[in-house]
Parts: sequence; structure tokens; C-alpha cells
Amino acid sequence: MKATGVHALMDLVARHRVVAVLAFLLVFPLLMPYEALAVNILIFGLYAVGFNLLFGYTGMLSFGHAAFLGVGSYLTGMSIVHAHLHWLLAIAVGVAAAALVGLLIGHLAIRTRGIYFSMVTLALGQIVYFAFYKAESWTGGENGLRGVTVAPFEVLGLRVDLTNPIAKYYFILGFVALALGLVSRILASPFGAVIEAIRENEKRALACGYDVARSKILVFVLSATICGLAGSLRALHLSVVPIDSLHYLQSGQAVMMCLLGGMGTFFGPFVGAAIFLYLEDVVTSLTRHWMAVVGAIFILFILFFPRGVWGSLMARWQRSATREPSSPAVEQSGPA
Amino acid sequence: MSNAIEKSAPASTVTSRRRLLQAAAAGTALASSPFAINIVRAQGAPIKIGFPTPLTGAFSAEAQDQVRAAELAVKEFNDAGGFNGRRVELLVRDDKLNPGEAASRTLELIEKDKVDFIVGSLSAATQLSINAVTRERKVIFNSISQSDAINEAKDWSPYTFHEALNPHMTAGAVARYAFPKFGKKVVYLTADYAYGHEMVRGFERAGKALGATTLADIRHPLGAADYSSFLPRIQALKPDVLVLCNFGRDLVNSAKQATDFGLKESTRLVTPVLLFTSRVAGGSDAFEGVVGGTSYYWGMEDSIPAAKVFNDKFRRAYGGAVPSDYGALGYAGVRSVLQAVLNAKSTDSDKVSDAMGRLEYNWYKGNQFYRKCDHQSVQSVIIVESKSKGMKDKNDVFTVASIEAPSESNLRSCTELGHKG
Amino acid sequence: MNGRAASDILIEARQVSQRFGAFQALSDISVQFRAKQLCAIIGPNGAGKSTFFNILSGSISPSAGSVWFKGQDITGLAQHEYARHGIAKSFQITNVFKQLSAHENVRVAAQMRHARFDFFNPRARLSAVASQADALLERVGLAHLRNRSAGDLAHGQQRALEVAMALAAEPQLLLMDEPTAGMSPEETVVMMGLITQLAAERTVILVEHKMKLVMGICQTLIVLHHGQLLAQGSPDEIRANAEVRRVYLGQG
Amino acid sequence: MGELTPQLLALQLVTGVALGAIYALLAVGLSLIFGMLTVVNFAHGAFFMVGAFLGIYFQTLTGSFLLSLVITPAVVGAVGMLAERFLVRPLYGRGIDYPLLLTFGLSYILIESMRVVFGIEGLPSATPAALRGSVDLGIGRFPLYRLALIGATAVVVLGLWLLIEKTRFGLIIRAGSRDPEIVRVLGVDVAKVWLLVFGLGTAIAGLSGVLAAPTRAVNPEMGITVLAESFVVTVVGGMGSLMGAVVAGLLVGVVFSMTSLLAPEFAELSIFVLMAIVLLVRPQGLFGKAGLMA
Repeated sequence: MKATGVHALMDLVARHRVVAVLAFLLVFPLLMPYEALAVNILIFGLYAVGFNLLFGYTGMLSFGHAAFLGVGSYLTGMSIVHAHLHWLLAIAVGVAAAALVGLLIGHLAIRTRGIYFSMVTLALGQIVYFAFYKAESWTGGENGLRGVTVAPFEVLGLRVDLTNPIAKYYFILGFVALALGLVSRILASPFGAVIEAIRENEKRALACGYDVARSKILVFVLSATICGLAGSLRALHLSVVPIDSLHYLQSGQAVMMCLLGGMGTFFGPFVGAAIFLYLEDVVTSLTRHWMAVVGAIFILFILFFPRGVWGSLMARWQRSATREPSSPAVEQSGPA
Repeated sequence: MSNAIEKSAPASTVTSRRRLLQAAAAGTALASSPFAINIVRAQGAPIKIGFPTPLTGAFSAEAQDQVRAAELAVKEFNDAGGFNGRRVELLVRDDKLNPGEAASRTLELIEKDKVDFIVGSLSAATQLSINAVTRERKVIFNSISQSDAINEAKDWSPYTFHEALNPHMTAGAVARYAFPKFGKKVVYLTADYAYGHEMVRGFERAGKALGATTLADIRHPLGAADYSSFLPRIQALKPDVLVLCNFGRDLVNSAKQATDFGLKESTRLVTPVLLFTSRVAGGSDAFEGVVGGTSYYWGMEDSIPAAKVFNDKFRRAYGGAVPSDYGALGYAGVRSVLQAVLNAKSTDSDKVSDAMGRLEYNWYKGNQFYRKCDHQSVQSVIIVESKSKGMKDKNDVFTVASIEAPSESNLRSCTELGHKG
Repeated sequence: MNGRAASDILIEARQVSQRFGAFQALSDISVQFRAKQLCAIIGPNGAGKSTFFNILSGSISPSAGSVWFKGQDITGLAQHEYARHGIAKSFQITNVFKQLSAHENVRVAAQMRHARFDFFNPRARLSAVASQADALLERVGLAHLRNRSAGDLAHGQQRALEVAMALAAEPQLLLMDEPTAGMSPEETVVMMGLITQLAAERTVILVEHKMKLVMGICQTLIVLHHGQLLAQGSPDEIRANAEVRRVYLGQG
Repeated sequence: MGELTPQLLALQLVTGVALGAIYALLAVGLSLIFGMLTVVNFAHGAFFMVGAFLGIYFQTLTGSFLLSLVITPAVVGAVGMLAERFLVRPLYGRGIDYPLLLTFGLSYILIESMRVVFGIEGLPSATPAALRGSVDLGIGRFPLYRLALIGATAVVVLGLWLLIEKTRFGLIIRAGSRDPEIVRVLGVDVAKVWLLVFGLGTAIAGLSGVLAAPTRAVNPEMGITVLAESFVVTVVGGMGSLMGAVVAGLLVGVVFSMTSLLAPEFAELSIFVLMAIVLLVRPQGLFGKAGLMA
């Protein structure tokens, strides 16, 4: 009876996963110690979701995704600081640039597999890092890009002032919602089935008549686009663009978040980002040895919850779901 | 009693507990005793100073010393009765030396903790991103680490103050001391980022007047662990002076490896900022004979009374330890803001900014004041030389070679920085 | 059954040779396969069966010679192009999408003909594909396991699933590399039955070293030996062939 | 650049080789572990760092650099074995992601524990008295210690080569790196071999730490950049190929050294560009796929 209760709930969640996550995110700020943290979770949640498209669903472990977060941030920031573009246009520029860089890096990197793929993406990511580091007059170099400020503006008759944390949260949530909607559609689309097939068995996917190389490039670009949007939003959030947002340690963060939450699940990365940032926030304010604590928690998760928090929940639920073969969620939308 | 807790617990965690205690105290007080009213007033809403600094990572030693010194300033102020009964509270946050983290933490301090002022930072990048957040929200930020950019009109705001030296002042002072003494043929080994370039600019400006010539400016990747591959060329150039325009661990590594390459036999090693902690960590061999600048060295207490006073306070509070250069800045940074609060009789950003701009103070190293146009603290630069023998204890690492008196003429002009007037 | 028009030749190998470094795996093989026939490539181990199979199925392109499908040169086309032309294969080592459900396995395979890069519309809309997948599962006798993940199926069931996936592409040519490898006698019987059915609608080419297994059901046999085409013809002709007896049956 | 004399180039080359020596040593350890266990050890840099700290500790304790050259790797190797036995082993057969991420977490713990034990500022490291100062090579002055470093690396690599080519243990490693099944067939307890190989790899990381300590500042974060560099080397050489690790180590060292001379600002980038180019031309790295010592 308990299982069926959980099942019913999860089933509902899986059917309307975007609605569910949004409903949650609407009240989310109330659960967080302060808005800036909630906004960070939104942004890095989106970043992790975008990364998960490649890592969790297609099985390609990239160490270069900071490049897309960073390019999104910088191009949005630079369009505002130097070109004085409208914020919406600036976001568009950032996202487009990230997609373009995704196309370039993806096109090169998919020639390699496994750890070599990870390393090529790492190397190409570092090259992007260096390019922005050296272009000091445009990017501010190591000092970072400052002055990404947006004057209060009107949206649908509502006055939005980004220095007001609550307003900023819901403003950014709007974009995150759109992006999550897109990701959800991608996963439920025919192409969504193809990338999972590629993850499961590349050889067979080829034999089935799928152009694996092109599919990989497409998913790489989609992933880069999502991460680029996360970057753009971050530039507006922080009103600065730190060079670190292009650093490979930032790429590593995406991996950790996916893993904590559960890679290859829809909510997993978001849950992971929330846990990661919340833990970091709490632990850092409690002890100066936060690295040890974070490291230990990380190891425990890999050893005992390899599926991640959300992933483990999903697994339990699906076990009960497969007992009732008539669960639509299983065949159509796949794991939530 | 809330006092006791504040001392025992690290500043960053006391807040919430203190609030509870206050509420309780105030509640019971109001209910009962006739002293209720003034207890409540004495407990009145605290003045909050946010203090973002890299408690973890490469410069955590300096950062934690900054915190200790800042807490000293806070304690002094509170013991002296605070600002008409309002106590000061220091909210320390770890920015992990990461500008993004620094910005988020500053947002947290302003939005959640509703701090009145921000003091802190330990790198150019973090101070600039903190500043970007504070100026947009009209919160006063007193930066206690080095940067030239923060003086420039592009980043500056009426709420921006710079307590620390900037690279231009430091490098200039070291150049004016070193070039005439050690020779005019100069090679720079420069960390490839704004701060490094700013220091080279400072040296070359001062050097031009002294007829120094630059043989080469070799830029190395920031945070490089090995410098050997840059040294053969320097060796071949045979300069009189090798200026290491880098900071902290980069300095330790490059000085150490330059020494291994035998460069010291024909060349003097000079650096704009010779950190107390780096010297302690790097050991005397690597730093033997290295000359550099600093904002403060405890050893100047022999000639500067204010330094003696400050050192003794610090020793008393922290079991005989002496304050480091950046630590001292933590003290000055907080104390200036609090003095301005007293002068302005208010915590309002504009009033305090105005009072701070008119401040003339001598907290620990002689007379200082903030320049009108960019709020750069005009102050003396101390030139120190690293000791390798005859050290009294582990803290006795430098000899004070000279002290350059404060002078606006050693700063870049307001117009050059893009300020009107 | 001889003397048919060349028009109904489905796939053809012309002077195909393959060498790996110094080793000549195949030399100058020319074979034609007719439409709607069940054919088997046989020969002792190391005869070059699998190499020839891989060339026909496009996994490797020959070092010399060409492969023609429906009168069109398809040599050196990309793997996935073969499937699109209507050439499907099942591997020797079972090769399914382990974590996906049996139904999803077949559904993905069937989807190829309808949508490959559409990342926006719900795949639930392709109801034709879903029902085709169910039909195929029915046909290979896995309908009752549709929601079980492929990895959990028994070996024989996985082979059957592979056949269903191969059929999903509605191929004119089905290439099967030792379809009964590692199967229990019972499973083998079922599988061979299924294969004979399939051959009624399309050409099926098996690679098999258990000669007896195919003798009964095939119309044509190709015998390879040391990378050479040893013989080609109906089971009876092959039985009668002295060469074959010597090198093949001779050794059991 | 006017002053590009042959002497300078030669000295630059020697410098590059000395740099490459440490890279090679680190990469050999990584490659050994990957080749045998297909574990991408993200804690390698941390083990290097621990090696540097313990190296100084034992040197001051025993008063002998040579002694600490022996003790430290043993201790670090032991730590490595503990990690393999209790943390990495449960993850075998779960793909390369999990061990990789686990060792990443482990590196955090190692870094923090060194901070706690030896302090956040790190330890001052002194060059052993016998190897202080610099010698004139005729092409310019060069630190005596770095010459010794090249020698030491050569010795270690030679020893490793003998171990792998001439001993039964080596035979097992060579077989295992191609196919673990063979090892089982040989009737060897694979688990024990894996334990030893992981220990050996981490011990080598520790050793490189001891050797590198006198040339640089020893602090808890010193392993982080080193990790990235040694990965570049391992991947350029081809994961799992010791020969590749050595060759790529020297190659990367020399490339870095030469760019530092000709275009110093691009020194850091150069090795990543090198890696990108190598992998795009040869996706398996220079010596990838080939046998361990091939």
C-alpha cells in the first residue's frame, strides 16, 4: 500500500514532470536560507541538466562543458557591457555562441571515445579558457568581466528589478522553465530514444540505420545550448563573469552534480545541484575543512548510492512499476 | 552573556544564536525589571560588517590572519561602547578565492544578512567582483587587497574604498629603492594577469625616471609550479635586477628556482610584494637577499609607535602572535569604516562614505587618508629585505630597509584614472 | 530452380578479396544471391565466413572487388546506409540495448524509418511504430516480456529479440551470423523454424558452421575454404560435390 | 629575439628534459594503473602531494634524503593499497566513470588531511646538501639537483622495465593489461595483482612527490595542476602504455620548455594544444593500444 502510494505519486510526477518540477521551484526560495543560493541552484541545476543530456542519456563524459557555461556568460555579459544590447538580445547572443562553440568542439571531439573523448573535450575547453583569458580588453582577463548590470525593466506590465532577489529568482525561473520544457521534449522525442540507444550499444544503433556520428554532434550541440543558457543567466545573476566559469574544475562540478542526483534521470541533475550547493553552503559555514566533508560524502554516494539520490528513488519506483506492466510512464517518457 | 558566546564561537556562526539570545533577553527584560529599557537599547540592532575572504585555498593563512585582526577591531569598538549602544558584528564568509563565489557570498551578506558594510577580499579578481555587487546596491566596500583597476573610474563608485596599497604605489616604491642601489639593467618575470602587468607598469614608470632599461618582460602562466624553463633566458640576459612580478606561491617557487639556477650570483632578486607568510613558508634560503615592498611589517614597531601599539594589542589577543601584512589590513579596513560611522553618527551609506572620505587616521603604520577622487588610501610603503642569518625567532624574517612616506604624487593622477577633477 | 532471370538477383559480390596485412582472408569471391531465398554460407572455422558476412553487411569494405545490391554498387557505404537500403543483420554475439525494455528495443529499431533527428515532437505520436514493435514481439514470441529490460532476458530470447529488431527495418535482405550459436537444442529448433518463415518474404543469408542444421532448409549453399569459393549450389549439388566431401565432410 | 644562441637552446632543451622527467614519472604511475585496472586515478596528483609532504617529514625525521626516498613511496603505496582495497575495488566492472569520480573525492580528503596535519601554508623544502647549487654545463649554469632528477627518473623507469619484462609479476601485468581473463586462466589471484599494481602506481606518484619537493613549494594544492599535466602526458602517450608515458613525458617537457622560451605566455596552453592535436590525429595516443612496454 505504501509502495503503491509512492508509485501513484511518482507516476503522476513522471507524467507531468515539467509541471511537477515547476510547482516545486515556485515555492523553492522559501526552503532556502537565502535567494542568491536558490538562484545558484536554478542556474547550476540547468547546467547539470544540459550536461546530463550528454553524460547520462548519451553516455559521453565531457570534461569541457565549462566552455559552454563560460561562453554563454561572457557573450551575454560582453553584449551588455560593450555593445549595450537589450538583455533579451544579450541572452540570445550568449546561447547562440555556446551552441556554435558546441558545434565546433563536438565536431572534433566525437572522433574519440571513452576517456580520450573526455580528455579532448578537456583540452579544447582549456583552449577556450585561454582565449578568453588573453582577450583581456574584452573579457577583463583574470579579473573577470564586471558591470553586467541591467536597469529595471517591464515584462508583461510587471516591473522587474534584478537587484531585488525575489524578482531576480522568478525572472530566471522563467527561462529555466522554458529550458526544462525543451529538455523534457527532447527526451520524449524520437531522437531521445536514439541517444539512449547509442548509449546502450553504439554498434547496434549503427546496424539499426542511425547515423551515430551526426546524432552525437546534434546532442552535443543541444547540451551546449542548455549549458550556454545557464551561463547567460549566471552573468545576469552575478553581474560579473569570473574567468573560473570557463575552468575545467567547473566542468567537473557538472559531473558531480549529475552523479549526486542521478545521471540519466530528468530531475536527478537538478536534485544533485541542489544537494551539492546547499551542502557546500552549509558545510563551509560550519567548518574550514569543507573539502574533506564534501569529498567523503561524495565517496559514500558513489559506493552506496551509485544511482544518486533521485536515481535510487526512481529505481525503487520502477521495480514496483514493472510489476504493473500497464504503466505508461515506463514506455513513453522513460525514467522521469 | 551573548558577549561570551560571541568570543567563543567563530564569527561566521554566532549570528542566528545571538539573535535568539537577544530576543529572549529582551523579552524577559521587558516583562520584568526596571532596567528593561536600557537593556533593550544596549542590545539594539547590531551594525553588521560582512567579511568575505578566502578562508580555504592558497591564501587561507593570510585570510585567517585578516579575520583575527578584523575581530580585534570589532572587539575594541564594542568594548568602547559601540555606536550609541549598537554593537558591531563581523560576518565572515569564505569566498574560496573564487570571484563567482565571492559575488554570491556578497549577495548573501547583503540580501540575507542585511549587512551595513563589506570589508575584505584577498585578490584583485575577488575584490572587483565584490565591488561590482556592492556598488550596484549602494553598500560601502573597503577593499583590503591589491589592485589598480579598482581605482579606475570604470569600476569605482562613491561606495568603493581601497584600504590596501595598489600595485602602482608598491612597485614604484620598490623601484625607487632598488634600481639606484642594484643597477639599471632589469628583467621582469611576470605572472600573466592584470595584477602582474600592473606591477610591471609601476616599475617601468618609476624606472624611466631613474634611467632603468627593461631587457625583457617574460610572462609566465599564473600559478605555475615550475619556472625553470623561463630561467635559462634570464641567465643569458645577465640583468642587474630580476623583478619577480608575481605573488604568494608563484613568488616562493620562482625565487626558489632562480636561486637553484645560481642567478643570485650576478643578479639581485626584487619583488613588489614580499609576503610575510610566503617568506615563513618558503624558508630563508630561497629568499636570501630578496628585497620587496609591503604595507606592513611588525618589525617596524621600533621606529613607528602606532605599530608597537597595534602589535601589542594583537599579541595580547592571540597569545603572542604577530600580525602579518594582510592581517593588519583587516584591522585597518574595519576600523576605518567604524570610525566613519562614529563621525557620521549614522550607518547610512552616503553619510558614512562622506565621513570616510574626510578621515585622517593613524591606526597602525603612520598617517593615512583616502584620496578624494578614488578613495585610495594614501599611505607609506615599507621596503623590507629578507633575513637569512641572525634571526631572533621564526617571525624575525625581514629587516626594514626603508619606509617611503605617504604622498599623492606616488599615485596615478585622478585624470589618468578617468575621474573628473 | 536454376535459370532464373538476372533481374531477381538481390545482392551480389564481384571479385571480392580481403587481406589483413599479410593474411589473405578472402580471394576473388564472386557470388549472387536471389530474392526471397534462404541461403547459407558454410565452411570450416577460418574459412573466411565471418569476413565475407561482414563485407556483405557493410561492417568492413573489401580491399578489392565490389558489392552490388539491387543492381547498385553499395561498396564502402557507411554502416547505417546499409540498413536504410534494406539490409539488416543480427550479430554473432548477442547485441541488444540491454537497459531498454524489449519493446523499446524493437520500437527504436522500427523508428529508424520514420524519425531519426526529430528532437521536438513526442515519440508517443508515432503510434504506428509502437504497434509494429508489438506485432514483431508477437511474431518472435516475446510479447509477454515486452516491458522486461533486454538485459534480463534469457540468451535465446535475446537472439529472438535481435531478429525482431532486424525485421523492424523491414529489410529485403536479412543477414544472420550463426543465429543459433550457444542455443539449447529446443531453442535452436524454434529459431530455425522462425528463419524458414522469414525466408518466405525476403532473402535470408546465414553464416553457419553446423552444416547439418542448414542442409534441410536452405535453397542455396555457399561453401568457403581457406578464403576461396569452394562450391555453390543446392543442398543436393553440395552433397554431391567431391571437393566439398574431401575438405569438409571428410573432417566431420 | 636577438639572443637565441645555440647554447641557450641547448640549455633550454636540458631544462625541458628535467621537467619531462617528473611528468614521465607521474604518467608512468597513472598509465600502469589504467593499463591494468582501467581505473582513471584522479587522486594521482594528491598522492604526489602527499609524497612531497611525507618526503620532507621523513627526511627531517631520519635526517637522510635517501632514506625518505625509500620510506615515503612505501608509505604512500600502502595508503594507495588501502584505497584500492576498500574504495576502488567495489567499483570494478562499473565502467570508468565511477572509479574516476571516487578517486576525485579521495583527492579532496587527502588534500584536506595534509592541511590539517602540516598546516595550510605547507612546508619549506630544502635541496639535499650534496645536490645544492648549480654546475656549469658549458652551455650555461644548471641546477645540480635537476641533473640528479633526470638520473633518478632513468633509474626508476629502467627498474620498472626490468620488473615488467623480466619477472613473473611483470608477465602477469603484461598479460592482464591486455586481457584480465588470461590472468585468471594463469590461475593467479587477480584481486591481489590489482592491489599490488595500484600500490605500485601510487608509490611511484609518492616517489615523484619526494623527488619534486626540493624544486618547488610544498603545499596541499600542489597536486592539482600536476594532475592535469600528468593526464595530458598519459593521454598523449596512450593510456596504459609505459613507453608512451615516458616518451610523451619528455615530449611535453621539451614542448613546454621551448614555448616558454619562444612564446612564454603560451607555455601553459601549448601542452593542451599538443594533446588536442595528437588525439585528433591519433585518437589512441602515440603508443595507445600497444602492449604495456611496447
